[in-house]
Amino acid sequence: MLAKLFQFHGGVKPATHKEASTREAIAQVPLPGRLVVPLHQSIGGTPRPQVLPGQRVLKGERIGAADGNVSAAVHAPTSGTVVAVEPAVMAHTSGLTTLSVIIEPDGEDAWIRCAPVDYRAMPPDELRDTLRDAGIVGLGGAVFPSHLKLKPGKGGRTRSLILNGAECEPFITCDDLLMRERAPAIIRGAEIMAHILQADEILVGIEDNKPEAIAAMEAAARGKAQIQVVAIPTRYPAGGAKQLIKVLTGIEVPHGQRSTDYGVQCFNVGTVYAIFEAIDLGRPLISRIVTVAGNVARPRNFEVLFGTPMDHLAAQAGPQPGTDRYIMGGPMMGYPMPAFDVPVVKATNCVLVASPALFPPPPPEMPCIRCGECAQACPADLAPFELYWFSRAHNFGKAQEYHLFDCIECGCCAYVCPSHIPLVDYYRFAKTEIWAREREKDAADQARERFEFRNLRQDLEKKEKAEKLAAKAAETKAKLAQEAQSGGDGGADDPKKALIAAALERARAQKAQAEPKNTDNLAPATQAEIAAIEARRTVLSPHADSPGSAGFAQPARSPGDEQWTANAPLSPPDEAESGLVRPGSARSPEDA
Amino acid sequence: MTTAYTAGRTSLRSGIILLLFALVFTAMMALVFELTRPTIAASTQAEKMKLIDEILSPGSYDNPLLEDFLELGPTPELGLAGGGRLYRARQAGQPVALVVELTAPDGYAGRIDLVAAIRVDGQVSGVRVVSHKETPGLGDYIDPRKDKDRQRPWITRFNDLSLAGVGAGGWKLKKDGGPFDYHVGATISARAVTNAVGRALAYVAGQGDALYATPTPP
Amino acid sequence: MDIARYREIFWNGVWKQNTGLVQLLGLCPILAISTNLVNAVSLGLATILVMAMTGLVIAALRNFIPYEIRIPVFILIIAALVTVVDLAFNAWLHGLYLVLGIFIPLIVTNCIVLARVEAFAAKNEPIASTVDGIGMGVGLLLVLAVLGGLRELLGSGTLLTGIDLIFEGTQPLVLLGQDYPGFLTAILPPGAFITLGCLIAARNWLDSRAAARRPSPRPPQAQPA
Amino acid sequence: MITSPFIRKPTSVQQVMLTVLLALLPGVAAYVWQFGAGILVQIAIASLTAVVVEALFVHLRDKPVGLFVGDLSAVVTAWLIALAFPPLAPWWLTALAVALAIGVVKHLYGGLGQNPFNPAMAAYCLMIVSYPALMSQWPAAGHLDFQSQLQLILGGARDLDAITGATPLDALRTALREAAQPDSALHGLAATHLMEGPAYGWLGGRGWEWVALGYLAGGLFLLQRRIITWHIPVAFLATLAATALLLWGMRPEQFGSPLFHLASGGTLLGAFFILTDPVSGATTPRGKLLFAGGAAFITLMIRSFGAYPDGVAFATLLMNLCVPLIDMATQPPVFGHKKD
Amino acid sequence: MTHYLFVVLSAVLVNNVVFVRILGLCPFMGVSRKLDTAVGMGAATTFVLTLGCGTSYLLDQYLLTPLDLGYLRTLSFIVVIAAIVQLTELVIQKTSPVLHQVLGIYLPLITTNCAVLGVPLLNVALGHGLLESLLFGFGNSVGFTLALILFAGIRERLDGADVPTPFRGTAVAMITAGLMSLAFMGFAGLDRAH
Amino acid sequence: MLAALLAMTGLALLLGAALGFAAIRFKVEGDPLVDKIDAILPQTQCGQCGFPGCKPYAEAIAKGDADINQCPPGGEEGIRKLADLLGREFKPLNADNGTEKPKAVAVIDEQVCIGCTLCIQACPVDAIVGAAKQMHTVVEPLCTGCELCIAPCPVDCIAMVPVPETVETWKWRYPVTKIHKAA
Ligand SMILES: Cc1cc2nc3c(=O)[nH]c(=O)nc-3n(C[C@H](O)[C@H](O)[C@H](O)COP(=O)(O)O)c2cc1C
Ligand SMILES: Cc1cc2nc3c(=O)[nH]c(=O)nc-3n(C[C@H](O)[C@H](O)[C@H](O)COP(=O)(O)O)c2cc1C
Ligand SMILES: Cc1cc2nc3c(=O)[nH]c(=O)nc-3n(C[C@H](O)[C@H](O)[C@H](O)COP(=O)(O)O)c2cc1C
Ligand SMILES: Cc1cc2nc3c(=O)[nH]c(=O)nc-3n(C[C@H](O)[C@H](O)[C@H](O)CO)c2cc1C
Ligand code: SF4
Ligand code: SF4
Ligand code: SF4
Ligand code: SF4
Ligand code: FES
Repeated sequence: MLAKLFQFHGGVKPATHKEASTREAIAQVPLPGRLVVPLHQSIGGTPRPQVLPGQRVLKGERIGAADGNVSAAVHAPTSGTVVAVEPAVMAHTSGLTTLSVIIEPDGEDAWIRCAPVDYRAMPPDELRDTLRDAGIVGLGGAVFPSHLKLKPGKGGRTRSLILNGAECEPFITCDDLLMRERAPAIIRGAEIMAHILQADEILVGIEDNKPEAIAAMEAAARGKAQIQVVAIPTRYPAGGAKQLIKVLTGIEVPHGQRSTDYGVQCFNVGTVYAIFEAIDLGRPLISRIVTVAGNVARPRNFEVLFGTPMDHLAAQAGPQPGTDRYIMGGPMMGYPMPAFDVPVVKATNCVLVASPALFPPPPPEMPCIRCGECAQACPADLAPFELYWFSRAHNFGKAQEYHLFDCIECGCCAYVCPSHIPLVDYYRFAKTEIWAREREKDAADQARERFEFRNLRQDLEKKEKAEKLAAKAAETKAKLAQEAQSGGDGGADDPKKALIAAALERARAQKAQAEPKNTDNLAPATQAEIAAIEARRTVLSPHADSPGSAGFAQPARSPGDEQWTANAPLSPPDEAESGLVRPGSARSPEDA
Repeated sequence: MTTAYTAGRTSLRSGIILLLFALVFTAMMALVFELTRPTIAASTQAEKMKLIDEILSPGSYDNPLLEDFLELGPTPELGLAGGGRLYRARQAGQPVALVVELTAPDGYAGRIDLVAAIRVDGQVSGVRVVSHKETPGLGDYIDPRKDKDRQRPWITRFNDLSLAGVGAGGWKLKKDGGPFDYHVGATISARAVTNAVGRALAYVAGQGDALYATPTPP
Repeated sequence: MDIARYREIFWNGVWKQNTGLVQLLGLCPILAISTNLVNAVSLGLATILVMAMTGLVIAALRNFIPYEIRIPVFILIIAALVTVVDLAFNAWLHGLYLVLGIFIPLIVTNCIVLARVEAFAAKNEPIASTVDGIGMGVGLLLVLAVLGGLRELLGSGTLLTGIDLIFEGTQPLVLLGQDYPGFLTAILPPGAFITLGCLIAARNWLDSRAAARRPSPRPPQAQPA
Repeated sequence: MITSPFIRKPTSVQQVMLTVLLALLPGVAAYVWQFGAGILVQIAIASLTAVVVEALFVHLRDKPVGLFVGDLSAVVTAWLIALAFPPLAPWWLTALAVALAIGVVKHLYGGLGQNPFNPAMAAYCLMIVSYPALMSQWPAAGHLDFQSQLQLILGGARDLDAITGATPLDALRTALREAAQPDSALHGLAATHLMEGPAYGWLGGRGWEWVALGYLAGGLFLLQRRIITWHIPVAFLATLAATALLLWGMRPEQFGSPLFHLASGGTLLGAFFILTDPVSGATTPRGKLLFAGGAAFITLMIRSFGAYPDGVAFATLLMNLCVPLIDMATQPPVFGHKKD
Repeated sequence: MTHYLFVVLSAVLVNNVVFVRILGLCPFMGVSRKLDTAVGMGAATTFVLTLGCGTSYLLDQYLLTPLDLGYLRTLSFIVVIAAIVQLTELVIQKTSPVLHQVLGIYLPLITTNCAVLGVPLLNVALGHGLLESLLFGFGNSVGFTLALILFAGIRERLDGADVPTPFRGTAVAMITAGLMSLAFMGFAGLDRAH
Repeated sequence: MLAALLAMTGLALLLGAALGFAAIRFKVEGDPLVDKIDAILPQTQCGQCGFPGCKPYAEAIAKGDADINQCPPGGEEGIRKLADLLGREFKPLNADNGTEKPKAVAVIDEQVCIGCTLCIQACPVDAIVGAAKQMHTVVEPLCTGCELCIAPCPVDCIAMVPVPETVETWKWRYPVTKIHKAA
């Protein structure tokens, strides 16, 4: 029974450039001088470091423990000594650093004791924990912790487990080679996962330009009725999880929904292989297959330990002159690396050695002519030019209305755009801006809540104080009344008068206190506020300009910027302090 | 806007003030109206006379033209769907000419309102466009103020011609076999005006003396 | 002192808060009546008259008008004054009356009159309010004049058509020659919008040029690099 | 920093526009064959003006002149104006139209890609409103030699009465109107009869049907090169034909036949080259159908009842107005959101 | 029947208040920055204008004309309309606070939307009956709303355009309005059959 | 003339009655606009706008007493949103109120702090913990960066430290359009 194939909208067919790196088998990489293993290698919480500098570790020893459930452990890729646990530049376009464990290999490559697991005997929850602690994350690029994806959806069953062997990006062949060489292990891994997911069938989707891999997988799956290897038409991005699910099952999983709820789940074949190793061999995830291609003499696939510097890896393939940067991933979705020596991480499926000759800088960006090419190419059925139009204008609300977050950043739109617009950059820009705004909004909401709470608390405190005062006043009144009574002739008026006089006195004092400046007929409260603000500014500025705090407050001010300081003469600290009385806490004269 | 009408007292007070203002300013307007009424009536008359003077020489009659008129009901012959007026010019009591309001319904862009003066012998004394919607720059030469030919505006082509002079059925554009020329590219406007004037002449001729004889309605 | 203030108010109306170019109020008469210079200027003068009168009257009466019914009262006063002007034009400037037609009564709803009354006359003394009204009116007049002149010139190659209706015996100027094939759109509504758009842009451009030239008293904060 | 994708399909705006120009060539060839080489002069005048004005504005905006003039979009606009104008229009009319199209309608909005209105059609409308007389002088087929055409275009005196008349659309309108008059000689004659004069060919105006066929060929070429999609031409032509059929079926004596409408005026140029302007047109598939359908309906209304002989230009502008709303309302469902 | 249809159609398209009659320009320019406010303003104007045409017809027919008070027309119309606007405001404020916030400053300005006075005056000038007056008012306000919504759609899109600096904002909006009015000239003559 | 006066009197009375009735019938309280404005403000509560906190500023805007460009922490973005909400024209931040700065948090130098609690009283969001005579600490995620705690500190031990960028907060830059000729 051959499954009926479906089609996804859009897509493009760039030249694949895959032949060169499939000529030779997967090779091992000699141990580098040091391995830099970032702790943060997957979506979710950054694993907590488990080792200290100077400590010796064995291959496969856990060096970072999962931080919460949305996280995955990190392990030592080889045996050796931890030289440092410090921030190091990560394999990320930003060039930011992240806490990394730096290991100096001892060359012995000594494994910890591996404990295979009998998956049929172990309850699924424990299996998932095992996978988390083995550091298994998606190797298809998204590095999402796999144990989280291995939960059956509603109803506890899954219709189809899909193995993603499409590998649609040009240049990349790591999955191809993995399937050719280790098909039986992949099938074994798939069976484990089908067990966890309670899946009815396993579909292996492979683009029809990889006949060898298809043949190998079919051979390995022979006799297993549950498993079907399906050749799908070669069209980028057929390997996108949603697209592959659509092609194989016709199901469209919307953005932000779990595919298991739709009865399907999709894993990269590399992930499946890693799960096989973790369960059947008891080995955590410490290496992966990486394609080295591009501006190298012998493009090839390597089994690479995480933490291996990319230039060390590239050296194995015979780098050629003219290289200007490395790209992690393929030419459609890959990220340029900030340096040559960034480490290979779990997300590294390919190190594309780039040169201006191979990937020339794009022609100048022209305005969008709304030709609609991009919409015809978009596999997510979006209107990329509208997203671009609004992102460019910083109109993020509109961009979201046009489903910015359904964009999978596949790059098809930018690939076809006759105006050479870096469309995906605009989307990435817009997405990170929106996230930043959401964070700000959350922070603001929290601040509002806390501010209101504080005001409430202060009001309560004030009320209490007032009550106390009132009680005291009543006492005084009573006392005065008593005195009057005893004094006799003063009459009933006198104590009242005294009280009024006292109150007047207080009010006057308050007024004097609250009116440090000649701000005219405002309410006393407002005046106090204004004073507060005024004072705060005046005190702040000398701070900002004093050499001691210049390092903190803000970057050095330009010399031409006198006005700022001119506005803020030094003022005696006591005024400043009295000025700092905040409205809620406006001190009554009694306090002073 | 505030809606501070709630308190009955304020709202009453406001009402009274509003009323006062209304009264004072209405009084002012009424006063000015009474003051200007005669002048306005006079200048409206003058305006009308100015147009009529263009098509009928003021010296040719001696009666107060605007007071000697006939109310016409709907008259399809003149294109008047809602009726109009017809003024009579007389010299020493003798009929001199009729000033007819007429409409050409089939202009390029709709109705063309005209006024024509027709002498008692059936000759056209003059025609003017009162209002029209013809395309500016193309069809609007029917209005002499817009006609590029200041010396001899197109609309004066009809002057001193009569149905009889042109010949029965011959009151037409050159294009349609008549004597009247037109601007190329804007035949429709010219045709509409020409045909309307022709129909008016026929109507006046058909009615005969009755138009002069009927007394002015009160 | 007062002179300086009045000058400020006046300048505000003529340039800074120009009704046609900045506040975008009172657009209908501006656009509709600017088909030629004579009409435009006449309407401008009429508006100045109305604005000065309403400013004066309302500012003088402002203390008698309760806040909550101010809008109806303002409208009442404006409407009455406009009707008076309308009647006066009809009686004594009949030719002009025919030209300005429906638009004299519409000065009532000319947003700018009410807007100024509400924003200024209701809060200031009569003289200042009159100055403000005149300033706003002059601003409007200038826009009208430029707009009317441009449109007439482009549209028919002449200036001051219709002047004979006001001054007997005068003749319009034919500037671009008898053969000038008028750019008719200029006289039609699209031309009005487009020309006014260009005037607004010209004002923006002049303003930004002036701002760039003037060493601003408050240099903008130098952003930390 | 250069980011992904690192590879791009070899296409460019220039190539798109060049393809459009190529696609116009069959129509131009037919034009020259039927009406003489005067149109080439018009195209030259228009293109020259377009390049100069475009360069001027691009320079004023401080953008690279070579890049933006080289994108050829201004030349497309120029050619379309030249082809939509009467071929013997005086040179300044064409030049003024092109200058307004590029300078006002395109560059005041920021230039290429930003204009909400179709520059060529906006200029056409500006001109027919401003110079209705000049804009309705059309020559009959094969009437004039090149020399006199050149003189008419460049020269001053324009005694055109002898050689020009109304175009078929215009003439038919006039005739139909006359036929509606009870006292006219033509009264009661059907449009098909009115169209038997020498000004008419086997479909629409004599000679024009060949030009229309040229545009059709060019349009098919554009479809084949995937510069345009089928939606706009098909929706436009189908709606136009259907509406015309309806009117003609009801009162053949008052309305032109569907075939006549398809072959006359700006129909085919509009369907393939004008309404398909990507910048000012609708972008979604359903939106394109609505856009073109609406344009066809308005075109026919204007032709049959309106004040202007051809409605393609006004219909284009009117539908341009609706584009933001149409696009908003017809966004196709996004992947995964199809059911709701 | 067709006559009434023509009254409406002609008011909406052929003699559009904004583009042909040039009335109601201030709110047209002022409230067209965003589509949803445009819709709200259109709805409010439709309500006020239709109602205003009806009332002013009655006022004219049964008060001013019999008493020969033609010169009070402007005054009384505007006062009645101002009252209607204020009523509308109160009702909207109560029933739809959001709409009220959005329309906020513009609701009182409806009073000064000259279309609101101009259309009733045109009604008198054209000698419309009650039904015609109502339809004419309705047609004109629909025409106003249509113009406003189309304009707002384009202006929203223009937000992202790289318009030359002096033309940013209202200048280019004005030019857009000009081209829109040019487009509407295409409808010229469609009411001729009427 | 009498007719005119009578007619207008009648009209004025009628309308006055109708309006008066409606004003009572459709009375509304509360102002949802303030909350909408407040939701846009950054809640730094720093008072730079000239009002004691964001809510009072929101109220002032709603009433028309304050302009929309007075909140430096909200920056251009905030002004843009306010302009959008209120249908006003965007205008740049009023320099009198301060300038937009990168977000920073207060850090107390724990070596120097004498535990006077003055900063605790100043902090509008209770972001500082500590008790009298004990060292105080700023709870970083709660700190809005309002700088109100800096001035009261008698020993100047509080400094504002810009929040460092992490992979989570890193933003893609706006793609630079190289269309303009000028470099
Ligand atoms: C445009 C695009 C293309 C992708 N191509 C592939 C691919 O060819 N092969 C693959 O395994 N994953 C690909 N992915 C990643 C998949 O969407 C998905 O993350 C992965 O198959 C899930 O498996 P994992 O969790 O094991 O990584 C692609 C993603 C996108 C957005
Ligand atoms: C935009 C436009 C406006 C026109 N306006 C008028 C007009 O106002 N009056 C008119 O007679 N013809 C007008 N025409 C021309 C008519 O359609 C028709 O062609 C002409 O009347 C026929 O005249 P002919 O027989 O001299 O060619 C106009 C044509 C166009 C294109
Ligand atoms: C887009 C467009 C293209 C046009 N192309 C032609 C054409 O090829 N042939 C023609 O006769 N008129 C053409 N015209 C001119 C119009 O038809 C013109 O308005 C004329 O008055 C009516 O011409 P027609 O009716 O027969 O062609 C075109 C008009 C437009 C708007
Ligand atoms: C298929 C196609 C059709 C076009 N049609 C027009 C057109 O009708 N009018 C025009 O001015 N430009 C047209 N252009 C050119 C260009 O898109 C247009 O000038 C833009 O509006 C400029 O921003 C067209 C371009 C293409 C690719
Ligand atoms: S492909 Fe490029 S030019 Fe075409 S619509 Fe998309 S973004 Fe615009
Ligand atoms: S990058 Fe996003 S918008 Fe572009 S084609 Fe891919 S999914 Fe569509
Ligand atoms: S300036 Fe901004 S953040 Fe600070 S209190 Fe005012 S509104 Fe709040
Ligand atoms: S710790 Fe200081 S800067 Fe931070 S919120 Fe509190 S007072 Fe403001
Ligand atoms: S002047 Fe007409 S709406 Fe303002």
